[in-house]
Amino acid sequence: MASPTVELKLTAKDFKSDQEVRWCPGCGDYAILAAVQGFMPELGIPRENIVFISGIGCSSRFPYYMNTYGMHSIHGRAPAIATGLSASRPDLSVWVVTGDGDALSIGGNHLIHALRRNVNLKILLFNNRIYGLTKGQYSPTSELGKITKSTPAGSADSPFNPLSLALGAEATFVARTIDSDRKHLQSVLRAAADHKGSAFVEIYQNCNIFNDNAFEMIKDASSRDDHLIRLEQGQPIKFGAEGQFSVVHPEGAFGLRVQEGGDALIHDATVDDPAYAFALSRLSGSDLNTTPIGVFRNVQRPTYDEILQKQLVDAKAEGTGTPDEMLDGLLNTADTWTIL
Amino acid sequence: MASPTVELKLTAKDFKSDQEVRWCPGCGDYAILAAVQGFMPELGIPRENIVFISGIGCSSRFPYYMNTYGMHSIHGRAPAIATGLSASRPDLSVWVVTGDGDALSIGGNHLIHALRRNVNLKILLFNNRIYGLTKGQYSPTSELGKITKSTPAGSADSPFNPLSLALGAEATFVARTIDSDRKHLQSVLRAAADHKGSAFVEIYQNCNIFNDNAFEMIKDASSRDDHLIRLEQGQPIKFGAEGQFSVVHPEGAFGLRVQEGGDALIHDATVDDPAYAFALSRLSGSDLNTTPIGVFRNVQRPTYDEILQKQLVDAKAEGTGTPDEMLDGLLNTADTWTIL
Amino acid sequence: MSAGAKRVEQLDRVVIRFAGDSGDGMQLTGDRLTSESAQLGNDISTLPNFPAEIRAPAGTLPGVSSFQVHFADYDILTPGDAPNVLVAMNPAALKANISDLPQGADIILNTDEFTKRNLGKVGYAANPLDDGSLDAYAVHPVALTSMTVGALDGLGVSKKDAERAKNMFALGLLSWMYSRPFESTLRFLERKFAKRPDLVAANKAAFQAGWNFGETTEDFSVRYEVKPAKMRPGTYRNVTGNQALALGLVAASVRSKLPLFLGAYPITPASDILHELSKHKRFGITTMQAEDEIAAVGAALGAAYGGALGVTTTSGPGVALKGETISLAIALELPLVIVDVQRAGPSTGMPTKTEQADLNMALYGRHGEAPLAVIAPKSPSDCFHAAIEAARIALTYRTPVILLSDNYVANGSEPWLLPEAGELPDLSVEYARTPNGEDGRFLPYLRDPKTMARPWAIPGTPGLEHRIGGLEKADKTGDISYDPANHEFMVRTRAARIEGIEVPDVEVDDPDENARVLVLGWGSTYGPIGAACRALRQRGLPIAQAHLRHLSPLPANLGEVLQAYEKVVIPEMNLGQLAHVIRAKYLVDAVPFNQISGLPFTAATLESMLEDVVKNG
Amino acid sequence: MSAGAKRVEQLDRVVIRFAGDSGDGMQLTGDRLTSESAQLGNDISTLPNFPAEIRAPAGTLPGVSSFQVHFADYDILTPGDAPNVLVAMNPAALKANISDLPQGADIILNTDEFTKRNLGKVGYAANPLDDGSLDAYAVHPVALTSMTVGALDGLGVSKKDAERAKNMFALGLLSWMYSRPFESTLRFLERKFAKRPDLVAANKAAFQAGWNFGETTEDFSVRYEVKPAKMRPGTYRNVTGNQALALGLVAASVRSKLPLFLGAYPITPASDILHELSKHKRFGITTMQAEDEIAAVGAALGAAYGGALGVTTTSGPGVALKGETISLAIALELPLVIVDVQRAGPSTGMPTKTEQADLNMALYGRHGEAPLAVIAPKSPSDCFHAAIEAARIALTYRTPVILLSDNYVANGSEPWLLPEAGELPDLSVEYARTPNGEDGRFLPYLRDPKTMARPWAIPGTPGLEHRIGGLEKADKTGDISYDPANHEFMVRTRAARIEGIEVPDVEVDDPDENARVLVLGWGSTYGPIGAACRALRQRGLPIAQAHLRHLSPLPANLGEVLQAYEKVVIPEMNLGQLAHVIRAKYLVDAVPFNQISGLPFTAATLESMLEDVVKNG
Ligand SMILES: Cc1ncc(C[n+]2csc(CCOP(=O)(O)OP(=O)(O)O)c2C)c(N)n1
Ligand SMILES: Cc1ncc(C[n+]2csc(CCOP(=O)(O)OP(=O)(O)O)c2C)c(N)n1
Ligand code: SF4
Ligand code: SF4
Ligand SMILES: [Mg+2]
Ligand SMILES: [Mg+2]
Repeated sequence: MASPTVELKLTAKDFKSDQEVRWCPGCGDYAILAAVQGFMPELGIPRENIVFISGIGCSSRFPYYMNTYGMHSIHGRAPAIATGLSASRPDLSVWVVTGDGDALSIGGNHLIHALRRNVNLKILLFNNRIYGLTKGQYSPTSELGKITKSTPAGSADSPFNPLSLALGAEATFVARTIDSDRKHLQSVLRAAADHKGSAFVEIYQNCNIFNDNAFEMIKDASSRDDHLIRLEQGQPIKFGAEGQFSVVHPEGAFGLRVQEGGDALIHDATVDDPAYAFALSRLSGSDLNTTPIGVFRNVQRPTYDEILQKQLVDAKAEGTGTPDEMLDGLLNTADTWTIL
Repeated sequence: MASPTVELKLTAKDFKSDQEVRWCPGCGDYAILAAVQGFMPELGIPRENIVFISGIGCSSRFPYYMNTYGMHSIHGRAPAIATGLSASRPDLSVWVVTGDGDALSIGGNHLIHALRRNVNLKILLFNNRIYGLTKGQYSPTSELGKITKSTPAGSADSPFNPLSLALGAEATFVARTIDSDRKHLQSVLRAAADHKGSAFVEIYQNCNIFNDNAFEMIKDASSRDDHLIRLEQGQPIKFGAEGQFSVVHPEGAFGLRVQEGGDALIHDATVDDPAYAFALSRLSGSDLNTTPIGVFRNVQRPTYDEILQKQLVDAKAEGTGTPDEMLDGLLNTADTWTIL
Repeated sequence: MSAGAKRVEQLDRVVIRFAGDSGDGMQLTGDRLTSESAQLGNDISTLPNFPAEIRAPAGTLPGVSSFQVHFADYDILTPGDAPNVLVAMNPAALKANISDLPQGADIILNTDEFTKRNLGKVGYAANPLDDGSLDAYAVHPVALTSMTVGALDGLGVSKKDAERAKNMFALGLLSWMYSRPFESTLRFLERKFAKRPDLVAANKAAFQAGWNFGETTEDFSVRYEVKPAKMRPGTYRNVTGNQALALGLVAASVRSKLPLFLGAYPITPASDILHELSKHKRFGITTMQAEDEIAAVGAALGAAYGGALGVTTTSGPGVALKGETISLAIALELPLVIVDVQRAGPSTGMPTKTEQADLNMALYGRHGEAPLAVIAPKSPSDCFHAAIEAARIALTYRTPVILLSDNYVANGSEPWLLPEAGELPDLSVEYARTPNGEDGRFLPYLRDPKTMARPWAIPGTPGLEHRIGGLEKADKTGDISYDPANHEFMVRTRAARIEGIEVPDVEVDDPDENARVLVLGWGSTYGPIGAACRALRQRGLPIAQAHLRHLSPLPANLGEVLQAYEKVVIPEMNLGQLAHVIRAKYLVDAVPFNQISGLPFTAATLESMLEDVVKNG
Repeated sequence: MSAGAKRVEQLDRVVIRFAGDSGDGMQLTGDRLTSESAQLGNDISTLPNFPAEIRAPAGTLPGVSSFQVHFADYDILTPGDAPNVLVAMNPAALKANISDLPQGADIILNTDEFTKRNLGKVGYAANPLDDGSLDAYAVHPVALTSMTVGALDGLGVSKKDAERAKNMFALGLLSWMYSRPFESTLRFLERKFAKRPDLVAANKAAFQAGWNFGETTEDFSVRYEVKPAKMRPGTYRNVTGNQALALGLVAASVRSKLPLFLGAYPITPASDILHELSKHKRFGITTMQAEDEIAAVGAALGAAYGGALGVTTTSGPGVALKGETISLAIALELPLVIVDVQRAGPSTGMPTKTEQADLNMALYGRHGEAPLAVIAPKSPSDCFHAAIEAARIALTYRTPVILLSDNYVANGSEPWLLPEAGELPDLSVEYARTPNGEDGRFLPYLRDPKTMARPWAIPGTPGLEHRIGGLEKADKTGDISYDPANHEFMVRTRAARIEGIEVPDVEVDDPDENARVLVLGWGSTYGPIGAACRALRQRGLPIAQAHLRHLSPLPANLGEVLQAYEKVVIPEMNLGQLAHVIRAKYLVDAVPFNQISGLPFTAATLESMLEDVVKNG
């Protein structure tokens, strides 16, 4: 990722493009956009070195609203396109914006491969648990039995847990946040931006038209404290209005449990073994009953981009002469013969 | 899956087709074929109710050699095709045969969605950690830095751990076995066949032409005992020539460790929380140093097929009259008017 | 409500367009007027126009949604070129639609929305109500919102709900103006708000207020009547193309006695077929929302392999993705119906706009020689019959069939003379049951001598176990074969079996048999072409019309038909794709006439183009 | 080794085919004979024939691998129709190849392998060496294996290694027979087995034994010479089409000063381009083996967006998958090279066989109106230049270009007069650096008036931040637009900008300018068509040949060229795809001549077809 330029003095406004924002009034995407625009100046990267690439979906309109470089590509393919860009342009800060359908349905393969490769991409998945743009079909994160236009008798397939999937795909950075919590959202963006390699960020996003209040339990002031778990590096994992609930690791168990009181586990996103983050990811499913947000996993592994770059640099060091001379040399490497 | 017909007296020979088997001499696929053919009679299902569907790859030639119904489809798409077949024909026993490239590279999306849906498929992934059919490029399970035709400077991407990926994708049955260990292979097939829903079986398979001896450490009699861990339901997880190594679950840890002596963990594939199986899956990576084989996870969840079938049955119960009458009824459901 | 005492004029046809914000309920309002007109016995044709995919902020141009309905006392072919009446619920709706109006058209404006702020949103410097810019039209300013709210006073509904009912006020007014029977609308409101009696009352009251307003106010001095059309006797309903297509698939399933399996991935404008079919599981229909288009067609093919009527529905980008699997289906010679509801491309293009530019892809968009059958419906109700025909070809000939609908027919609607299920074609097929080769061997590629179809031997059939795949197959046995002569034979056989599909001759409509110019079309251009031809003939200009349902194979008599005319013109909503095929195949100097704006042809455009050809050759 | 004292005859050309088991090293043997012949200065052309993809068991028909080399003292165009000499390492090799041999051809058989068991494996009831079935040929039974083992006695290599060297014995014998210079082979063996001196010695000894055997034995009474061909002066190497194509891409990168980014997914017969390019990272080339074809083209497009020369290489099934992304590239108007090494389809088809049946898909295989440029190389070495031309068009006009190679040129080889890097076209391009609109605005879709290309403004350029995408774009600004007139304009503009690409006129080869028949081809049929034309002309039958490199757009003079002949014949390895285009565009009654067997045309086939046309019209 491009190194910060110290004298830059950008503000959120600098990241607003001249395009009229066209989501439904009340859509959670607005809050995310504002949070991202607000966070961008912190990056300390000139606008021209930032690229947003998206697929198709309501969320994927995002790049049009950012005054950076941007591509609104095709459904599901943003991670693949961004991989080509990032691998060939390590000087850029490349962000992928995608939806639950875009990333996990049609784009599932590119997503898991980008994570496995640890391409230096910041992937923001706007999870509204529904297809917004196509007007309300269920998505791979919709709860089992969900009744939608395409499933009037209820959907027949269990959802993915996006974080478990990412961890199963060897992701090095995995986090979750919420559209409406700007401060938290920005803190997660900060951690993602600081991470070298793929950063996978699930953002719970309200689609007030087709799946309103899907995340109300963890947003509404009256219930949120009892269901939302804020992960803080090095801190015990506690929640509840009075901090009365603890996430504990029962002896002999592989998973986690929530209980009143007791010794809360100390959160450490940097442990190498993904089994911990995986266990954390299982704390919540479609029911949201005990939903951690924050950075689940944050470890280092060589990035695809940097290995490829190193190979290029090493190989280039071998080349001698002008490019044309090198080319002549290459053409002549085989057995040749000369006719006079 | 079709219910066993009691009087069937089939033998392995009945499952051999008339096609000449055309793998390279010495290829691990032969042993797997023999093991599968040997196991089939046990299923107690008439041949005509068994279907093998594959993609493309050396391994994917498999269906041609089975005297059952079979389709050698296109690269990566077997799980999708098999899903359509299984969902519409719950009376059949549908097996998918695929390779590490077929299943995890081009076919990754269909694989994870079949597992998430828990479609009633038995998926046999022949993992030789290489592209055999296209003559030796690296695959998504090849070790990082692997030098192949397409990566003369070494591959730049970390491999998938197929079992971790499957678990991240909500698989209900996950197992691993080895081409050369017929007895074990058949025991895993048996468990897979007994499982209602998607059964994901990784089979380590030697490609003696392009990746010979990839699994030698856990096959060779001189080293195998110290590296291969046989999982047995309800048994302590121990290995080593004298059973001297134990897989233990250190207190407070989420992952597993191998040590000499000590209290070995008791294996239980039926625990609902996938965190255990996930931890097990992390015991080995590309290095094979401590490689469990056997059934990692085996839990029940409604299958896609059965939910869809139930919806069909429920809906059909509502229909009255002959199909033509029902159709007339349907056409007339909207506001109609009559011209005389 | 009384009939009132105003002057009543007779009209033979009217085109009305409702336009407003996405949230204003224009689609529903238009639907109701359509339904009332249908009840009355008019012939009707409609055209909804959805805003681009995302709900834009209220009051902006991108947020405008409209619905046009054309009703007449004779049979009509299109939703009409230019509205006689525009109902504009806000300035954006006026601005977005004004250019389509002929001089003298009626414009009913909701004055409550013509605020400075709203005018500013769409760039009106001055209020068009005041600045004379609408002088060429008959403008009726109506305080729709406040009158509705006023009318509902005392009914105990919230202000928001009251305001929402303004579309019913507009409908009441229009129903009065055009003397529509309104009982079905009142019944509809009862059904729709069954759980909210307060809303039933409110909406009924709004409707009535609108009606009464028409009757009372001076502004509307004339009332119109459009008499019933002479239509073939029978029971009718109004149907959109997507509905009809879905129903046609249900019918194909019933008439073939095969379970229908739909594998689909949502995409505009095809998703509604998935939605519709999902509701009809009682017919044994399974619908699967797959993870992507490739999985969707793969699953449909897997189901077809298992003996189902396999179908996949999508739009252009989806077909582009399915090509490799369709090619497999061609190699496997299994029945499969692929529905492409075309939209404007390339790439994501304009998803809510119409186009016919996927014909090339349907015909040629696969690697290798990969022929299949292609057909296209010509109108909303024809989608029903086209779907059955697609299934017939797929099942009889064991081939993938691409059905090329488009956004225009898919979302447009028209009255549909309901067929009797029992009189629909019998599509029943026989699975193979017994070995067909010598010494009890089963030969999966031994063909039926007439249809050239191979046996459909589904898993579960004892004794017919066999293997098929995408590698080249030996004739008869289906074993893998690399034999050059066999490949040549199989490639030519696959081509011949598509060429050999029996399709009806194309019919020529040339009433006076004196035309020298033939206009040839396919798919959804049928309506506007037909309307243009009628208009020309009425003016004494002879013209012949032929319309293709079958694009692959082409009808056997087509060459002869083309030769019979001095000039052949081919209007298409693309850059000349059918014209290219016709020229190549028949070496006829067919002249393409292309419009590729995302909008259907208007009859007027075609009329003037054709007039020119007829007159000037 | 001495030259010996046998009779020496002069030949102008010879076709030799080595055939054996996959493990017998036939490709290498053929390569060596090719290299020796190249050293000698013959013109050469080769054709390898790999077994179908999986290694079949030893000694079976599907396991046979062969390599044909044609060398001559004049310039030749094809690897030859029928071998003058067949070296058959086992009964399977004999059986698989015998039908291609003309009467009187030499057959050298490895008698050691003609055991009852091996004969049985391929269904020989009797030994063809004994049963008279080979009477029409000059059969030379040689105990290749045992003589090799014998010759290596005492060299200390294992029996297995000794047996393996039998291909060098065969090469020695053939080198003797055709008086080839063998120094390069000995050097080659030293290089190849550098780490195993014992094998160097063994293989050299085997080669020498073969040579000596020819010199000594009575069976070979004549020795042949084929003099050097008159070739243009310069330095030559032998090159396959895939190698040349990869090198052409390297050259395009060097000459455009752009980093090359290849996104590829392995597939026969295109994988070797990926392999070759992976070796040349020192040129700043990045190769990515993507997870699938869609990702491969997506990554290449992403890299192109970032300013690289983006390339993706695949075969037909891969192109079918890439269609949607190519359509995006068309909408984005970014440079992209898509290489399709065609193989026999449909579906998986015959992956190791050749075909030209992807032309339709290249031209039309996308949804919407999605035009792009298409070009095809005509011979192995021409792949180099075609790759540069593809890059030129892509970069100059900012468009995807499909380069249609095929298995025949990709794996065939011929001598290649090496170009000087400095004399290759200069492909340098300018990225946009500054705003191009009023008040400092950047207009990403403002076009260059000459090329109609839009600016290539890559991320990292300050002040040019902009957004692009797959939705329809407003002219100039590139903003999302649903405006009908804009769409019509943009669709027509995209078509016009491809039509407007400047491509060289097609040249006609009609030496005596008296031909009435024109044979028109494209791509890899150049060799056989050219050879057939030469043969006809030698027999006094005039014929004109034109060969298309550019399929989209077609050369501007093509219509005129076609009109100049009474008859136009179009031979293709498909069912008439180019013929269809030509007929549609020029209304010329071009006659297709199609072979679709997975094999290239032989010159003889074309000669007799063309003779018939020339004589009988
Ligand atoms: C190839 C292709 N298939 C389908 C579509 C239709 N489509 C557009 S967005 C979308 C899903 C949107 O859901 P999601 O990714 O969750 O985004 P959201 O709209 O909810 O933000 C679909 C199916 C398309 N544009 N392209
Ligand atoms: C669409 C498509 N892309 C690529 C190929 C080429 N291809 C065939 S098999 C294969 C990979 C084989 O590897 P794997 O799945 O591991 O199977 P194996 O041969 O090792 O058993 C590839 C890339 C193809 N046939 N189709
Ligand atoms: S449909 Fe839902 S996700 Fe899309 S813009 Fe509207 S509220 Fe947002
Ligand atoms: S290439 Fe490898 S995997 Fe393929 S058949 Fe040969 S040994 Fe088996
Ligand atoms: Mg969504
Ligand atoms: Mg493999």
